[in-house]
Amino acid sequence: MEHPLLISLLSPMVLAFVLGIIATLVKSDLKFPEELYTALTIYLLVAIGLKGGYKLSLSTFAEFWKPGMAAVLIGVSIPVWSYFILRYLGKFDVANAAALAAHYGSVSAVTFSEALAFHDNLKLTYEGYMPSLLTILEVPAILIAIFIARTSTQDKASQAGGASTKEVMRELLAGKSTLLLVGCLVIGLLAGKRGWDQVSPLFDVPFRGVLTLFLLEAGLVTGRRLGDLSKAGPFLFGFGIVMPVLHACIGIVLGKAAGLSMGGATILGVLAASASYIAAPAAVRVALPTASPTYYLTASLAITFPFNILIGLPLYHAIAQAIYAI
Amino acid sequence: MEHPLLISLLSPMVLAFVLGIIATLVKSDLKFPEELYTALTIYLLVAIGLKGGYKLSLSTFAEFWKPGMAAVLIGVSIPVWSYFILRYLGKFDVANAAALAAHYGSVSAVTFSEALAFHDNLKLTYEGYMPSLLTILEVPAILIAIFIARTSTQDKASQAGGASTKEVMRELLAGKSTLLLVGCLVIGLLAGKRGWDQVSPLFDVPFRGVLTLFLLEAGLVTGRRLGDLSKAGPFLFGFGIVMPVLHACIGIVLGKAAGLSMGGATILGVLAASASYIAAPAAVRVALPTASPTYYLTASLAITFPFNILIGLPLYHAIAQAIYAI
Amino acid sequence: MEHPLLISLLSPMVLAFVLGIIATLVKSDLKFPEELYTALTIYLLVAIGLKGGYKLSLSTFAEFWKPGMAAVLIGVSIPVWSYFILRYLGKFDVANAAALAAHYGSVSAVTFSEALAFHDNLKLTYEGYMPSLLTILEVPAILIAIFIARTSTQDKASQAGGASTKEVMRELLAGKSTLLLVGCLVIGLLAGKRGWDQVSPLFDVPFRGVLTLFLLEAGLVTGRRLGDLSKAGPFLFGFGIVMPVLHACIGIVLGKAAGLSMGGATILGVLAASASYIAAPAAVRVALPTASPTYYLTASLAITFPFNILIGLPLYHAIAQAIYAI
Amino acid sequence: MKTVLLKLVTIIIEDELESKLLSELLNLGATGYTVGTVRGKGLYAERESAWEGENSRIETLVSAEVADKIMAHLAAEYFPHFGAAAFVITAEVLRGEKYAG
Amino acid sequence: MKTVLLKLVTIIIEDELESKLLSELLNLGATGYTVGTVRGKGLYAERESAWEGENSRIETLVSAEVADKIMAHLAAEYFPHFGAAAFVITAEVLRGEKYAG
Amino acid sequence: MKTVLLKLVTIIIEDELESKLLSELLNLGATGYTVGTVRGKGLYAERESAWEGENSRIETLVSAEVADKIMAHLAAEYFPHFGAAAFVITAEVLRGEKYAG
Ligand SMILES: Nc1ncnc2c1ncn2[C@@H]1O[C@H](COP(=O)(O)O)[C@@H](O)[C@H]1O
Ligand SMILES: Nc1ncnc2c1ncn2[C@@H]1O[C@H](COP(=O)(O)O)[C@@H](O)[C@H]1O
Ligand SMILES: Nc1ncnc2c1ncn2[C@@H]1O[C@H](COP(=O)(O)O)[C@@H](O)[C@H]1O
Ligand code: NA
Ligand code: NA
Ligand code: NA
Repeated sequence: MEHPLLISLLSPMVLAFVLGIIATLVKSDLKFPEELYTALTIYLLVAIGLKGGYKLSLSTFAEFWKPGMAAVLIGVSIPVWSYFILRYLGKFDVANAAALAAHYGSVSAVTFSEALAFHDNLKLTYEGYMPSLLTILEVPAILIAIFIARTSTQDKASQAGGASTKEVMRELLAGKSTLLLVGCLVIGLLAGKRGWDQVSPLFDVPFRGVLTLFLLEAGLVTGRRLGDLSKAGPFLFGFGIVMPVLHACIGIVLGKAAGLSMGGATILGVLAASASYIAAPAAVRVALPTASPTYYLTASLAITFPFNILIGLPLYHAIAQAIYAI
Repeated sequence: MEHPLLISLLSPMVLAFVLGIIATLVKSDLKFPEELYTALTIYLLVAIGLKGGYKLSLSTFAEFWKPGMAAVLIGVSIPVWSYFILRYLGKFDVANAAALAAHYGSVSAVTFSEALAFHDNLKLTYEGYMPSLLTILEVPAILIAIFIARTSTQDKASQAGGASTKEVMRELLAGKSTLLLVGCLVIGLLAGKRGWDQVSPLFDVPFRGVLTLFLLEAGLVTGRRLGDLSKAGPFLFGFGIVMPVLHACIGIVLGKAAGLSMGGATILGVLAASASYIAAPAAVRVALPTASPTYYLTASLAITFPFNILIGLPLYHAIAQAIYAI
Repeated sequence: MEHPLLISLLSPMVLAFVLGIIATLVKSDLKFPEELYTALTIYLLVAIGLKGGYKLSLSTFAEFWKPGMAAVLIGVSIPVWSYFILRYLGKFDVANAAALAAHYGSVSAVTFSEALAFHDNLKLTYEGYMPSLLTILEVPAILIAIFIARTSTQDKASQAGGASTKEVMRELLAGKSTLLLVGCLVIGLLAGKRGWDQVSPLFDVPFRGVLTLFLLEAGLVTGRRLGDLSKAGPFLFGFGIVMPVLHACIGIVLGKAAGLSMGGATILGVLAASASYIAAPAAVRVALPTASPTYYLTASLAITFPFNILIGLPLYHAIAQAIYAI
Repeated sequence: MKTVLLKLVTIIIEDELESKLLSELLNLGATGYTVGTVRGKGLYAERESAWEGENSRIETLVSAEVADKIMAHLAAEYFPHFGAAAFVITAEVLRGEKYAG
Repeated sequence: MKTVLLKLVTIIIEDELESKLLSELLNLGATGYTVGTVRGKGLYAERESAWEGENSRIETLVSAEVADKIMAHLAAEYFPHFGAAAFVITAEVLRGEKYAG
Repeated sequence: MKTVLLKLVTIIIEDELESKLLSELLNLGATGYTVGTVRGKGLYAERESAWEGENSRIETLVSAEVADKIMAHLAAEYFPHFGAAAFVITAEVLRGEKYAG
């Protein structure tokens, strides 16, 4: 059998991501129209939600509640320690530390999908309800990070202009990605097998192909962000690689404790390791307007995302093997 | 077996429509780019046309002519009585009465597709050439309604600015939805089985999934229109529910008389019951500029469309069962 | 068996192209959003590249090198003689002659795809690595034509404003269509069968359907260009039909000499006969700004493209049969 | 570098009427135009999505005389019946003598 | 054909803030607006792709008085915290008395 | 709320040239820009669909001096060879001192 790293690096999705980066390096005129990007995002979220809901309809509460609790625990704690590390070790101001904490506490649906593809390629199984864990992990971290920012400063200036906590809450729960993920999860749950059979030819069969297109576009944006790496500074660079590995370990250990299969625990680890770049940036722009995209977008898109996709997946798989061998 | 109402309400398409409405109610930032909407519309019309043409190529003229005549009869008569009811019972002015009559006389391709899905889910058969009836029903009602408006008023002001009858005619026949439906019907007919086998992986297999996306978008627009319900008034609300039921009954009876199967007659009833929101609004904006979208879009999108999708389909199915039991 | 001409004319792709032309003739409001056009282009190039790479991964260098050399020969020589014919027989100025030579030396991915569909419909086989030949043929002719223009004139005015040769080179190699074709070819090659199985449900199965949509859009643009036919003049009209036939013959003969199957040789002929309308116009606009789109777009889109699609394919097939019968 | 003072006429109108109006503009003396797609809200109706139709935003650089003709044409033919807005701004135009007809 | 001199206020702002600002504009006395999608670069950050968010370009024709109110509102509520640009131009407006409130 | 009088330079140009021109604008002293996608027709050629290429509509708020430099640059480098239009309007700009360089 081939080495997992090779399988991961030679997947069309990862190669498309690399092609996107190359395209920006050679200053190609290749550009995805914004509407295509939006359409791809809608497709991915709907597809993940529907499939997750359908799979959840096949699970029992008894199987699900422990991994669900593990996800909640992860989503609640990552933003807290991330914030304090960034604020006091990284010397970031309140808004930037909170914005970064929100990104690393939340999750990336694309990294998640790559993780599933990676496991399928290795013919490793995992629990069908993993997309529900993705859904559970998306929002809480963002709320907590914003809440920390609001309370941990007397300094009115860094809050001014930002929306009220209630507004932010509504914004987040009604935000595109949460709404589509949760909404389609419920649709998948209610529509059951008959429903799934009707929509799976669009939302399941060609999913990997769409993911390939999306990663091409992700590569284009990442490539443009690479220039900002120097502005991000060495601390953030280290943070964007060390923390994911740490979070992945925590996710795998908690997953094992919650009774997940090795595949399921690895994927929970990947979720913990991944940084959001759809839900979190949108929320942060509104709630923490003084935070700088140069930090949070560069870190999540140009450091952590490629690291997870290129090196993280096989690494976390190896870590999981080690932990499950104990 | 499950109840038809449940099967209808729990289809992913209907649930997506409901999700779209919920999204606007919670003020979500979820929005489909206009280009995506246009792309989905093109897809649906091309797919319906191609499949209809292919199925028609399998039918004989002997089977088809009676249902075809029934469709013509429906398309010609609905706008007439609708106009007079709206004008004299509803006290609408000439332009608004005619605009509404055009919408209710024409048909909705999405409602039609939902009706097919509903029948497939119930494992009920229907004639393959139903899309041809959709095509027959689309244009005449709009022309007749505009013609009534032109002749039934001496009042120049309400016509001024509107295009000439000839222009309107050309506009309608060359209009996007007619052109794609008729054109692709002919393509499907000419290309036959070999052609269909080449395009069905795109235009048939994932059709329900695309319909789900489209209904999500339809829900978003409907949700925004709900606020206009009060402006539309109670008469229009009643009209938008009573007339579809009446038209469905007429369609089913005529369908039975024309020798259609119960499934086919129900679908003809659904066509009669449905109100246009692609072809008719475009034509009316140009031909009857003084008519108000608050009436015609609200009635067709926010009243009749959800009624048909949520309650109408199982209701018309029950009516058809009763009529075919006689 | 049906006649090849009929099979070609009655394919959904060709009929969709005709429908697009009809739509513009009847002044339909049917219009593809620009973003949809761009998305379809990206899809086609990625799909052709991935499949070509996968198929190439199944070939050996021994099979491939002779046809590859034949393609290089074609790509290098067509622009040279085309330029001199246009310049001295056609009396075009330097910029216009070179622009046209670039278009006819390069290739059309859509015509290529139609040629594959045509062969599949006739159940004729061809070598799997044909997309690699498409890739080889795309760029060189454009570079050579621009180089000729640069050197064959002392007249500074007709060069001024145009980019430097180095810039043009970079522009071309990093240009969207080259980058996607070459990049995805490499991805397909590296990802091999496992990769192909993951993406083929999106990039292979529904390919013909997407091609049908693209040809509908191509018909819309061609229809609008038809009005410029008179401005193009009789010489260009003749050029746009005679040269493709000539180039097809050369391609078929060279293909036979290189050991290709009859199907493969015909497709090489089609490549030689086809004129570019994605890569070449973009390059020419920047490198030869004084050349007029009325000539190069009208010739490639409104003359040669329909000729190849409607008459060329069965004609070249017949020519190949004759040549292979010798 | 020489500039000319011209009128920039901006018209916002329902997209169904765009192609008709554009050819009328050329007839009235405009030599070119630039068109973008916009959404909007006015006194008549909101046009926020493709279902409700979109608006086109048309700009044309013309002489003062042609600008007057265009505004008169709009006032007579379009404003009584259709959702529309139109305004005129003075602009210094490069190569403007070409547009002044 | 009668035109009125009004102020054309153009505002470029992050699209997340669009709907909030639009309703505020109506509250401040604007009777309509036209919105397009643009990309841009300023002192604050580049917005070149949907990942980075897009900008909205909002135009509203208003009386001089309302224009002042809008600019004051922007200066107080938006400019200190968000990427934005705003400017005012005088325009001759057809049917402009309708917008002057 | 303080406004400054600046020049709004609007340029319409083939999209292939957009990125080159934008970096030149920054070199000439512009501090930002806003770009939208438009279609158009001029003396040179119609650009109505993606096949034929699209136009970019670039706006930049600059000082009068920079505006002159930009117009001179366009007149020398772009107008002789490419489809393009450009014009200058005076605008009252919020936070404008930032753009005046
Ligand atoms: N005051 C305004 N400022 C800017 N644009 C406007 C204004 N009023 C109307 N519009 C635009 O003109 C279109 C038609 O307006 P109306 O005819 O008033 O419904 C609207 O959809 C807007 O795009
Ligand atoms: N000098 C300028 N000219 C035109 N548009 C500008 C200018 N500066 C900023 N903008 C626009 O305003 C947005 C926000 O600018 P800023 O707040 O400076 O980052 C940018 O994305 C541009 O679209
Ligand atoms: N008179 C005009 N008014 C507004 N835009 C124009 C005008 N003339 C040209 N344009 C724009 O400038 C582009 C290039 O024009 P041209 O170089 O004249 O072909 C056109 O595609 C239009 O978008
Ligand atoms: Na995370
Ligand atoms: Na009807
Ligand atoms: Na060629």
